[in-house]
Amino acid sequence: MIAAIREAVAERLGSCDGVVALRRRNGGVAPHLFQKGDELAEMELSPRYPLMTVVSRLHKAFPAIRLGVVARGCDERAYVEMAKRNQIDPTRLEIIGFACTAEEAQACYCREPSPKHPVAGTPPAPGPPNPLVAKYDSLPLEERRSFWKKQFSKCIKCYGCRNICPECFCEACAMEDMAWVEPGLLAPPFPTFHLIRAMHMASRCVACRECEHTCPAYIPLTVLYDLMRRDIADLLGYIPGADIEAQQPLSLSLEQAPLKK
Amino acid sequence: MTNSIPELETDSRCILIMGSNTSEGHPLIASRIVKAKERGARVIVIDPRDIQIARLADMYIPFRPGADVAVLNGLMNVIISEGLEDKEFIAARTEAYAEMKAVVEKYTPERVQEISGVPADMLREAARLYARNKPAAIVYAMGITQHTTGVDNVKSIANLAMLTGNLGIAGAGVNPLRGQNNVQGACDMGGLPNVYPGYQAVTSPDAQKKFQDAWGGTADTVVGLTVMEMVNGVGDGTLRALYVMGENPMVADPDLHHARHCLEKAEFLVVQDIFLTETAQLAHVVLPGGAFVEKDGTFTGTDRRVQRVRKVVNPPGNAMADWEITCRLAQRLGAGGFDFASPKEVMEEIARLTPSYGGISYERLEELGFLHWPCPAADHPGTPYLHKGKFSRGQGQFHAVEFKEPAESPDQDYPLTLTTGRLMFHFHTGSMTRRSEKLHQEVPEAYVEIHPDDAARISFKRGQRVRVHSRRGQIELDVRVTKRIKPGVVFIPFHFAEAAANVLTHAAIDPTAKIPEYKVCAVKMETIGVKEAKSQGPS
Amino acid sequence: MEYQNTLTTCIYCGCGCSMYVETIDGRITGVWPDKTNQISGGRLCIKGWNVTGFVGHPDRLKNPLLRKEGKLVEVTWDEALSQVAEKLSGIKRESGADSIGLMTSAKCTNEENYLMNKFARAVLGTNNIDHCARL
Amino acid sequence: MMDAGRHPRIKLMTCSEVVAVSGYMGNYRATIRTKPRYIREDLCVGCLQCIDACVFKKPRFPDEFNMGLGLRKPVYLPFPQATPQVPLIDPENCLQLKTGKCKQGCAEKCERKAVDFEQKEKIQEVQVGTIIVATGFKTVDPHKVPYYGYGKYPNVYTALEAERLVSASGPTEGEVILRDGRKPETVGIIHCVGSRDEKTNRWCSRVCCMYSLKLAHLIREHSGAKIYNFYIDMRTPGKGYEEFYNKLLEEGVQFIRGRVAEVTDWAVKPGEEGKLILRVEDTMIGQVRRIPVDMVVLSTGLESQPDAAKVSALFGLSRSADGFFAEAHPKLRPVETNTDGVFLAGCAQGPRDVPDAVAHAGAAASMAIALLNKGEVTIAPTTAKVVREKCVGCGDCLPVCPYTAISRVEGKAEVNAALCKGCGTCVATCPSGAIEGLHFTDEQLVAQIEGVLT
Amino acid sequence: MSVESGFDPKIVAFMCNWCTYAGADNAGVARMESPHNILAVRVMCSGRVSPEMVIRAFRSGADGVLVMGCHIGDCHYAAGNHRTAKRMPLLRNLLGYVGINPERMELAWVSAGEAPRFVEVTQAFTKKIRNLGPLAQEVTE
Repeated sequence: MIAAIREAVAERLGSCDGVVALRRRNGGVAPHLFQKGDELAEMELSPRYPLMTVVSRLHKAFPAIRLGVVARGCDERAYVEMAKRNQIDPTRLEIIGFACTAEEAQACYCREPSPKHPVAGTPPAPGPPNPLVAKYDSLPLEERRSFWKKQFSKCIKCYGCRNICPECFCEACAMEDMAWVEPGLLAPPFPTFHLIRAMHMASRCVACRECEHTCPAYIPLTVLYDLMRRDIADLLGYIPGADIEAQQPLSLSLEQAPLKK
Repeated sequence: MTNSIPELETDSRCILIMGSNTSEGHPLIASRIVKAKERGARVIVIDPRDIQIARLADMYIPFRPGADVAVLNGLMNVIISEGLEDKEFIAARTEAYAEMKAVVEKYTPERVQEISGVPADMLREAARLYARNKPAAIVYAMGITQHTTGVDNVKSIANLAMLTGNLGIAGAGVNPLRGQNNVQGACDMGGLPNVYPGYQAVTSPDAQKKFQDAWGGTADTVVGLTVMEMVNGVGDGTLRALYVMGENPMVADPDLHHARHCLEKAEFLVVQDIFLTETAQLAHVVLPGGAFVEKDGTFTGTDRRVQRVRKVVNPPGNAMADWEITCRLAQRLGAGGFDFASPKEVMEEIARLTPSYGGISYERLEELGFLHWPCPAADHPGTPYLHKGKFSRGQGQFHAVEFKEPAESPDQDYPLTLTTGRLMFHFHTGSMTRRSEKLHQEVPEAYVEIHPDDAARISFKRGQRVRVHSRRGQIELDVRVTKRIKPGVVFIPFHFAEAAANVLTHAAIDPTAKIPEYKVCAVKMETIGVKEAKSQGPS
Repeated sequence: MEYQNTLTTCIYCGCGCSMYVETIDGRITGVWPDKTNQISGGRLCIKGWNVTGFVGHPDRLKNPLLRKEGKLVEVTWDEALSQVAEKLSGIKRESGADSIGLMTSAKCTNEENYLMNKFARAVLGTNNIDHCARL
Repeated sequence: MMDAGRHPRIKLMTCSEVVAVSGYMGNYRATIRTKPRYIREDLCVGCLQCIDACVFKKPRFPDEFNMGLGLRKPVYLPFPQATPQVPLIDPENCLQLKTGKCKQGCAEKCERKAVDFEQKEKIQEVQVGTIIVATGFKTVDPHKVPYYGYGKYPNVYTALEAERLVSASGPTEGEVILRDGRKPETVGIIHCVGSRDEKTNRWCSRVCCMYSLKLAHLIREHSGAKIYNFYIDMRTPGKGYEEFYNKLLEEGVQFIRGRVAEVTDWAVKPGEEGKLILRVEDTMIGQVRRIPVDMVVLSTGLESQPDAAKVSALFGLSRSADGFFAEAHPKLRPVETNTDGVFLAGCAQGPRDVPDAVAHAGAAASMAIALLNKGEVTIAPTTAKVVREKCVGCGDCLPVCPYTAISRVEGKAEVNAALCKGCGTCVATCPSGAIEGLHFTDEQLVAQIEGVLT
Repeated sequence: MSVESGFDPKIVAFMCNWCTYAGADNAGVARMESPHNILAVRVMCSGRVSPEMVIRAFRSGADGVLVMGCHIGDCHYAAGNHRTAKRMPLLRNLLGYVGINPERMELAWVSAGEAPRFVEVTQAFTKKIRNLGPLAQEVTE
């Protein structure tokens, strides 16, 4: 599969000033901007990094360049939401999509383990929904509270979940706003600190699971975000990352985007 | 650390954490412990403060600061009296067990309870938990070492590990968590008055000869001065010059009034740093060094893990990487052997002269990412954990250690015990973290943690500040009232020069290690006027 | 247009987490955790994520300083180094190497600590070298 | 109308409509489309020779002003007092404009060469400080009340048609002559047609009673006919109105209190042949009566203009439940709207008669002028403000503002304080707190929350 | 915990200035009895109430939170309450997911003229919170 992608990238280097992908370097793997003449053999497909954040930073730094990006399903969904919010210029980006493997889809509980038009890889069957979601959703209230309080009490306030999230591109973050969260407390105040992000994820989260993978306290964050994604789909019929034209409903009036129940 | 960090997650069946606020001091090691807990490992936390790591512990044992040896001896007392010790390991690989056993037998749980405040049955349960779940790792940090009885504490920990055969196997060991990114490396590289690189003693003529030949000249075989002695030295004139690189004694040293007094009298003080720290402001010459992203090199982590540091940007203005400054200065003094083109070449010289770093090179690091020393040869894979099969000194030595009171205990005048320590959001004297906007905004200024009972005793009201006095000085601070600390104990982080905890601490030091007793001193507190009522939130 | 990620090790605590420092045209723009590192494994603490926070701070020392009439004044490297060299060699001549003390740093690299130790012992000839490991 | 035409500081733009408006209070830019008149206003002196010289010797096309009762030529003057006194050419019916083949008699006759068939539609932009929307009303379409037989029976007229008949400058020079040429002996005037009625409009149109009385008086005077007025409540609220009503009572106009059920031509009783029969319950005597008349006049009510939706979108106006434009406050600010700088005058805001409309328009004009004279405007202090460094330009706030006060400037959001009403919805929408709600900042509200809870 | 136990709930009520706040005023003027537990925080429009504010109210010790504003279509600013109508259900569910009883938060439209409805809504909500018992300690410690 990687050979096909390297070829696609090489070809895209004709029309693009550079292609954002992963590169093996200094004994590890990191995002990189491949440009003409770079050694494509060094390109890798994993471990994953939110490449769309790199695209966004490059688009802002160089208003004229045209980029390609090697993207999985979740990267493309992240791109859709970021383009909608003017963080990436769709006219200056070409997506070189590839499908995840079946195991990756299972591991990520991913519903759409492939971009819309993958250049390589056959889209596997979608992964099962995260079993934890059903489990914690069915817990009685007290158990749910004690579970989440125990989980959040492990939080060391590293802001990793926000830093790694492609959708968290704000200049100033409400989680650092003294009005909402008293600074410098460990663990950060329950429930303010974590619910701010959960609410923002309602109309933005594309389920790439990076937040959960980067949490040093191993808190099952995406259980909350999956529930929020379910709610916004049920209440407002909106699926983040699905359609670049669809405006996120929370900003619109009831006429423009009615409540479904 | 005798063992490596990943083993905590993969192999340890019990982790005893004593004197380490792991979540704040070593967050990603705490992360491994969180994972280990999920795998079923048992966690015991012994600390005067109910720190965050304690919240996921199976057993949390608060105790009186300074009573570490008593608690450790108490644990060993229970293990021996219930026959849980590893008799085979003791027989085969240790010596002087009898003397230690004789001392330990005096520390019955009841006596330990009286000394340290740890309930007897809790002590018994903890001892059984540690002994019965092998391999068991002991993790500790400055909470153990920064005492006048620091060396005794560490010896007791070693005793406990050897008693239960928890050495030389994966997931076990005696694991000091070194506080700084390269404190292990600095020690390895001979940054100590008593050893050459690789812990080759200065007092050994062979070592002296080795370096004499290698360098064309070296010092005599008399152990040099420690930090504390150097500071006192410039104070009383025995030392005429002091060259400080990347250190800030004006905030880090104990008894800061004394330190300021001495440093101000230094005849010639050179400070090489990246900021004009409190110490640099007193210097005669200040040399602008480079930050870690402005130079190549290696750091050695707490588990003897050597990893590369790579240059990302150029130093600002005319600042220069520290290794270049030292080389230029040496050449200026006419010394040979300092014309290195890059740190890579320096490492090659280190590998030649330091047995434990023998097999370490930039090429290998580029490929493997890291290497654990000792790594004697170029094909050696490195040593994740030490003392496999045999102790480097031959037989593991037990030490008979008696409990000694800390240098200064609370009394009527100064009824509270002050302990100092680290915060998650800051690092050491704060010269870097307080200049990082995202860290500064979390904890912009110093505070003191006090128990509600102590707060009530001085009729403290929300929004008020307090003044903390010790026999050495006083500072004013914000207050955080929390149940997560033992009544009678107060905690102050030492990152804040304007309210330096070390103004209060005393300079009494451990006789052997000469490490000051930051963790225990006696203070008193009084409330002062209300600072503009900050919304403290529902603390 | 230059985009780079350089793998380095954290400057703060002893864990030894490693991360990629991202630069665009030589400007530091972010930090990515190194997912292959055994300790951090794609995770960092708040200090790790903000490890480059202080690098561009205006307080950074940019030139050597020399105390003249009680005030620290910016000077050239040449003047500063020669001042230090003369002073140290003079003190060594008059009162012997042991009247000089050196403090190396747990925040500098192994190579720098080695050179400092070599400078103390080989160039000056004193064992008065320590660092804050014991503080 | 004449005075407005001649006033030096009033620029009258006839045959024109506003197609777009942008900007905000004090800085509006309106785009105006002027349709071609085919006669140059700057040259024509209003001698109207061209009308006579038109190839159509006799008027053949229905005259809109006279509600189609009279006829006109393709080149015509809309109505006698038209301002400016300049005729216009109807492109649908003028041979030259329709087919391009005509002797162009009008053009030759005009010595000043004012006729110009090449005139095109003109679009221009005008900078204005304030806007007064005075788009008026529309009378209810009588077809909405089918049981009154308008359109089915020729002798059923709307009040406006009756108005033209009694007018001296009307098609019949004031003679009340029916469509079939007869002069009516009995006339029935029905009030509240399409008003105070669930099926059409619920509101009272306020003016119909009085103009019905006026028509009753004039028709009686011009034709001597016997007049019946069918009303629910006689509403004579103005100065001298009640006295006029009493005068009519004395003149013998028959007033029957009851809502006419239907108008038919089914003659049942003798003497009803050839007449229109109004069945009505006379609530005064509690009986249903059949009143045969020669002519029926329907006093149709007032409703909002058909294009009110388009116009409200154009000027950012909201509309009240009855479809008229919504005033800022029914009692205290009847001429202002929620969009500062835009005012309402006359029936665009709701039904009212001429004196009230004049007073209302005067109020609107004075408010507008007051605003213009001040030069600067004091705005509510509780507006929102964007902290530019914090804004990342995601645009979540843009669609939130009902006053389109937020726009994107160089990639970041910016609030136009003149338009912002301080509702704070954008402040709550912004995920990064980049928009501060002055006087209702997060810090202030949190302080209140903490205050009430301690 | 029923009434006897002396638990007197604290309920933060965000009230929109044009409708609910005026309605509450009218209730007072008309001498109607509404519970003292209602702690009013006036905002210009219910759209000003962000989810963060509701969460912060719980964090600061509220046992219940009411978000009140004009009926849909009555909003003085045309569509401010539309956004409230969408945000609050999402937040309510989220509170439930982390174990805070969603009943502790409610969205209620009360116009200026509905003083009786204001009293009815506040009394019903206070009674419900009284039965649910205090939330304060569970959230902070």
